[in-house]
Amino acid sequence: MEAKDICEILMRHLPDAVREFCIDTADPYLVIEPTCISDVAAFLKNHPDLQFDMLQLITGVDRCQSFEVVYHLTSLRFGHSVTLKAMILHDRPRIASIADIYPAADWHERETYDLLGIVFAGHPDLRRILLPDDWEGHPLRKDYVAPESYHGISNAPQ
Amino acid sequence: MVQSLKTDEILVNMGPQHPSTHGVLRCLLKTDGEWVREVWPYIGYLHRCKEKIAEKVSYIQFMPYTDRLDYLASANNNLGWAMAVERLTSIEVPERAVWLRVLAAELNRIASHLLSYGTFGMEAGAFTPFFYGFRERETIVSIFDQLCGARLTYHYARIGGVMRDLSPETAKAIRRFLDEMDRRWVEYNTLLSDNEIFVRRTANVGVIPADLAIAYGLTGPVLRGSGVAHDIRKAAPYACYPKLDFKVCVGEGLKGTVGDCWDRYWVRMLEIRESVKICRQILDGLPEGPYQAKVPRILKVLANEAYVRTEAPRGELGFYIISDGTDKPWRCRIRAPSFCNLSILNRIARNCLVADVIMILGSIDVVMGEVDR
Amino acid sequence: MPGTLTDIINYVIQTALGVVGLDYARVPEMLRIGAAMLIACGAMLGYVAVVALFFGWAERRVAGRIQARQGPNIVGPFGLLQLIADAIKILVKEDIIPQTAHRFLFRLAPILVFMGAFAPFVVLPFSETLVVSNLSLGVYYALSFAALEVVGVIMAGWASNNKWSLYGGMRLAAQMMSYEIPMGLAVLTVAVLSGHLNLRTIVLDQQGYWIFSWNVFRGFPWAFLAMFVFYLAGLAGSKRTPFDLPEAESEIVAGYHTEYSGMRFVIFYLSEYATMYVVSALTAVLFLGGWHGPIPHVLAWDGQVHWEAGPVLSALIGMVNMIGKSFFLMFVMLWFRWTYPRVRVDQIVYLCMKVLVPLGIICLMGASAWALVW
Amino acid sequence: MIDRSGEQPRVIRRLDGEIARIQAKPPAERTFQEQRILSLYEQLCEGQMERNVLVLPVDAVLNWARAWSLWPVTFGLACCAIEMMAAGGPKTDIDRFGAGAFRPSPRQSGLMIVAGTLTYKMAPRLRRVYDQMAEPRYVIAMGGCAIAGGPYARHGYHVVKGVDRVVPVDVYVPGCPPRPEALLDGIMRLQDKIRQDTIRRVWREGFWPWKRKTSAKS
Repeated sequence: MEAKDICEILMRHLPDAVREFCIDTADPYLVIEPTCISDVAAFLKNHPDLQFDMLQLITGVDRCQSFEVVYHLTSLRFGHSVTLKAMILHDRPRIASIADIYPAADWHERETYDLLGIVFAGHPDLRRILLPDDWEGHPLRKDYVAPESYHGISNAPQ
Repeated sequence: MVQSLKTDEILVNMGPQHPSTHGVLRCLLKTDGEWVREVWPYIGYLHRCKEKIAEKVSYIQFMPYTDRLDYLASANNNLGWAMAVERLTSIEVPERAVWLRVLAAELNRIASHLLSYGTFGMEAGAFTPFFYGFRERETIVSIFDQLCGARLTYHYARIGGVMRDLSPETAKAIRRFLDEMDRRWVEYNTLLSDNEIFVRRTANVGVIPADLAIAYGLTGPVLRGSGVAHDIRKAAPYACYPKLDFKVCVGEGLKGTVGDCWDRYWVRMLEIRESVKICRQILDGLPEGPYQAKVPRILKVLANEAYVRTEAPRGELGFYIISDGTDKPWRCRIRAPSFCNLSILNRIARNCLVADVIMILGSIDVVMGEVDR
Repeated sequence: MPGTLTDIINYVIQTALGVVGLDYARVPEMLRIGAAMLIACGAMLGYVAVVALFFGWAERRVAGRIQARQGPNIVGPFGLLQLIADAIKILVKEDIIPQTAHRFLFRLAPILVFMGAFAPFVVLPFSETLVVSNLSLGVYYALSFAALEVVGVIMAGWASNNKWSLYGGMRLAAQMMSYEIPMGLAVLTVAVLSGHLNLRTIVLDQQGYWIFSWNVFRGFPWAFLAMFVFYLAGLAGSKRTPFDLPEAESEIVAGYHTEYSGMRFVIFYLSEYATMYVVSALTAVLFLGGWHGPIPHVLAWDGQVHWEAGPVLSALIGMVNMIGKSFFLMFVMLWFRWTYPRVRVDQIVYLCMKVLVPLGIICLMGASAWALVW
Repeated sequence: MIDRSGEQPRVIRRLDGEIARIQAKPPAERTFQEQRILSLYEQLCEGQMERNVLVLPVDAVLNWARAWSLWPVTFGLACCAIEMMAAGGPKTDIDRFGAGAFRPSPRQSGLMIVAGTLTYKMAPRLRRVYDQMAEPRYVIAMGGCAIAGGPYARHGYHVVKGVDRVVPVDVYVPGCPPRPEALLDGIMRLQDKIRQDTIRRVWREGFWPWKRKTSAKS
């Protein structure tokens, strides 16, 4: 099934959720309302014609004014994929967690939180995953400056 | 009397320096005697800031960093990155280069699975498979040495082609190796696969049901070990895979339940044989022609985005690149198969023995360079 | 009836002192026995050290050959000095006692382990005359002292105050519970067949023209089965793969000796080989005819070994046979180690309790019936 | 490796006046004997005379044993660990040199091959493993990352730019990753270094390791 058909099904059932369907990139994507991400994910997973059973990836993107959270879903059964995007505000980076729908989202959301500081509301265990717990800042933000030193170890290159 | 004895669960740290955590993984075990009640993996001890670096260096410069993602399968990572960038820039890759890349990727898959065979045996307590695996791996590595001059971080696939052409001597060496591999494969099975102790250690241990595997986003041999015939080489064919004849190996529960450690191990062993088959076909059907397309020195990519996935030895390796018109990506996200595969550890390694945790970890076969990126 | 090693030593001392004109007989008997015992034990201690060092080297060489590589071959001829270098280095290495460890038990544990590994050597007969102490309850003595080693290991595991060490100790405790019983049953089988607990007498009973007088064939099939039971249980007792759970490297780091360094670690390391040797030698003595060779003895022209015709020759031949058999059985242990994976903790208990114990009981009952019938 | 400055054998102190007298003379006016005394004195100060009959055999035996019995701790961090394993593999078997007995416990090993990238999250653990090792202990920094951060030196916010910021390093083996042969060479360089060691160091720096000055840069 093509991305266009998926979009149509989604628009038919959850008309408020889809904000835009973008096809001018190499991989077309759906822009959805950040508030409905849980509904969309649950719908895509459970709809008999779609059955997106696998979450491949959650990506956070820092667009300076806003954050994008990108979800890549695929269906092993039908072999089709879809890309969802949710735009959230830069000063209030918050979106609902889908870890209860896709267990795979658990670590992806933790990583996105760790590296970009996007808070996933409702996540069971939202802690830093890659960096140490006492690390300051979120490195993948565009305005991130690497620390001078960490616990007395200088960070300056030789 | 027995009831009045108070027992306590103890928390044990396994790693980051532990002989069998495949590098620097730390697992916190909650144990009740020999029984492990729960396992919490802690990662990040090898977080090398790959995604940040991708934003700071150009598309061409990032290629060596992909070598060091899953350092046991550099050629597969190179292939993934090259394909992702080519998809964004619409560079046409010569046919010969495509085949050569796949050849390198499949050889690397054999090398990676051989190492996994060895370390898995080592975790079961048998040291010799490790050295046998390394012996054949050494042959592959010397072939790569001839092919591109590196032993581990190949940097062979380049954007728009490959680094060097395949010389007839190297082709002959590969053929020799493939013939030898057929013989060795039988030897490996005699040594480990059919060993009664090994089977008892791995069969019915760490069973991952198919639906759970899919829900946790597992891919590669871990998913196929659970009986799901999902291989991106078949499901979404890329490069020259449609022209090649091979089959997707799945776990059938030969020694126990479908999806146990032995099945995952066995899928890897079968894949070695399939890869040998693929390599032979590539050597037979290698088209003539140039091996590198013309690529500008400074590769500027228009604002675009693409998610390209390939089948690395450990599963689906995806590169999600968002470009912004400069020569550097705006954002590059790497879907590392080991990262997703490891996330299931907490779910399946419950109420088993300490020794089983090691086997489960070994059968998932993580590479920390990829998990932590 | 020839004397034992202590008698020989006494005789040598007496002769030597006689040459310079002193009468050794005037020294009190207790002192004489004590001196002879000390010298004999010293010789044994030397032998243990040599065997342990040699097998430390052989282990790595055999491992090398099995694993398609070389093993140590640069330090000295065939790398024979490798273990000397290792020993010197580790003896002068810093000896660490962790701050949170129980200092007394931490120090005591290696000593106990070494005692357990060394004590059985005292009753091992090398030939008809070469045995330090000809105890009438030799087997019993050897087995009970071998169990002392376990106490040391558990002590080490507990005193280290390291969780992995504790695991190693507890694993061995569980392991010992299971392998000691089949081991005892297998020994009893032989005891019933030969009617003795004295190791020297057990071997003397196995004298004959060829290998068919060895217990393993003479008591067929019971002793034959019992040999495998004994050897497997002994393998578990000496903590060797596939039963090396207490020091399982890939699971519990280094097990009970995780926190040990320097000299104390060497004691554990060498004790392991000493225990292996004890198990191998006991197997040889109990089942494989001890010092009797597979070919007819040169001094046995009428079926009986005439040791008095050449006491030194007889002792030498016996020693070669005995050491050869023990070394072969030790080599099999190395072979196992570098071939097999490790069993799990529940599997070893299963194997010992549900497979070896019934087998041992069958052997014992069969042998008893055998002894009753004949 | 051995700092010999700031120290004089007792004999020399008694000769101090004499030496000062000779040194005060212009070189042309010194007799042959005075010249000889002066050169002996210089040799003493440089510590060459320390290699005397008593120390030399002990040094020789200990250094021989230490050089040929480097037990590495199983400590692989990243890519280089694979090449470290390959160095122990059938082709370049470091067990031939007695350096193949990989010990799982740091207590029993004397060599830490830091093979791979060290991150800030890992740095305290590395230091702890090093602290747990028994003296004498040696460190080989294997690969570009361990030496100076390697390819991550510039943008790697989470990468320690060289393990020598955490533990003292004896030998650096460059490469990304170094070939097993290069690691072998590194081990041989370490052996050379060990051979120059002397037990005098123990007398000078104190017998107890915790009283010694360790030279960690951190």
